Amino acid sequence: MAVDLEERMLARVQRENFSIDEELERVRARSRRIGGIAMFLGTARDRSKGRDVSSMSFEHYEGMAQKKLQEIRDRALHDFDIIEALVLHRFGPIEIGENIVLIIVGAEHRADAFKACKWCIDELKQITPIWKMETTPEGEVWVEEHP
Amino acid sequence: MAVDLEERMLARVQRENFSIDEELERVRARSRRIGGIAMFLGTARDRSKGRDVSSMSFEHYEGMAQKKLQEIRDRALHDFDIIEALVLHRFGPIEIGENIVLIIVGAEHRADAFKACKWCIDELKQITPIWKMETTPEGEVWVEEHP
Amino acid sequence: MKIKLFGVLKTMVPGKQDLDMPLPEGRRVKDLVEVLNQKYPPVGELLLKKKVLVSVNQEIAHWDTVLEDQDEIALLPPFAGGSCVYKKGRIDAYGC
Amino acid sequence: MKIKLFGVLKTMVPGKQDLDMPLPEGRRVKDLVEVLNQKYPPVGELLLKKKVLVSVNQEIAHWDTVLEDQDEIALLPPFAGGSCVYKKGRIDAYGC
Repeated sequence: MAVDLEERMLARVQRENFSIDEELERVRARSRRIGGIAMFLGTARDRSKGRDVSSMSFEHYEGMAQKKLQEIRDRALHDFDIIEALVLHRFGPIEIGENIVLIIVGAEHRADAFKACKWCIDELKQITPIWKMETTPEGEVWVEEHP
Repeated sequence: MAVDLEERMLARVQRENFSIDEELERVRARSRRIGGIAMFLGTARDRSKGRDVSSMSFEHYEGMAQKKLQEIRDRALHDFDIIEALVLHRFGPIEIGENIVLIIVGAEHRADAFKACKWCIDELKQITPIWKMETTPEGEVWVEEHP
Repeated sequence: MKIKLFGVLKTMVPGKQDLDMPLPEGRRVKDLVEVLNQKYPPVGELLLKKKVLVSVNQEIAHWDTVLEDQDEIALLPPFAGGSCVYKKGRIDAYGC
Repeated sequence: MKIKLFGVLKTMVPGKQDLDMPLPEGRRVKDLVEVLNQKYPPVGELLLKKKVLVSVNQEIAHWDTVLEDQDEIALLPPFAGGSCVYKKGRIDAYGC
């Protein structure tokens, strides 16, 4: 199945930080019928399971990670009454406060946008092969979030 | 009750368009403990109740509108397990595709952020004295959205 | 007293601007509504049908809210968001 | 065949890098797990406890999935997000 370049930008991993305004523009550019956009942005917290965290790093399974993000976008577009969706996760070292993951869902009406956005991030956390290493006072630890 | 300048920026109306990245920065700057940020952005659709819409304009009740937005932010901060919230609505003429309203909610965990964000926009639509005039092929009409 | 008009209401009065009138006898919201209904029947009809609410000092008022000369009065047609105040009776406006 | 390791797993094998080994006799995932359990007991234990899953060609595999020489194999510890595959049994990995 051929996936064009713009579609590939709508479900991707990348090392660099991203601008929410720029990512939003990709979604909005797809239709003037969009009236409600729900977004989720995951950021790097300075505490995790009661420990201080000074920095973190994400490792991903190249290929499978992208495939899972694409699957999530495809299923969201199919299962919800929405117009466009974007799913983006960073990898590599990330400083406290920085962006980690972004979901953007555009729909005609807000209820659908919210439902799909929440589903995307829940699904992403469950099925995407990405691992997090936190640097804490006790050293580097590979951690799993509370689901 | 004195409200400092930064707090006033977190619940406001304005004529100008806004950057989501800049508004996000106001919320993130308040705490490094934020791990999940849910956002809602309302944009101007080119269709409404089966009619084409070529542009729109919002009128607000100066003073009462700001008061209601401040109330919404205060109640969200009080009633949900969140860290910060921003509530922003534009007034004046707005072109199709442009931003109208923005809610940003930062929390430690995403479920709380989503709940509060959805509550804020639902509440805003219900209690904020703002009116919308759409320009359609049949002329200018004051409209009320589906709730 | 000044009465602010918003949205569609401004198109419904001569001059298309805010109203200025003396404090009505009885000094309650219901007395103001009666005066408005006599002078501007289309506006009065919306008020009586509760399609338009009265706010006093930036809070939704009731039929029996007492008015003072310095109060900030406004007539509020349904908000852009599809206001529950009209649809769900959440705010007990006019005892409804 | 190459076996990719992720997250904490790389710290659990000598050389801290991906593994390379012949296709196991029997050619099924369970045969691979048995070989891994002999050569790298800490990794084997996580596999047997289903804390670590095996993927074949980028899909989660089952005990009985048949392996080919050209398959892309990976061992996947729990994902950062708190993967349901381990917690809610949503993916029927290893027949669990």
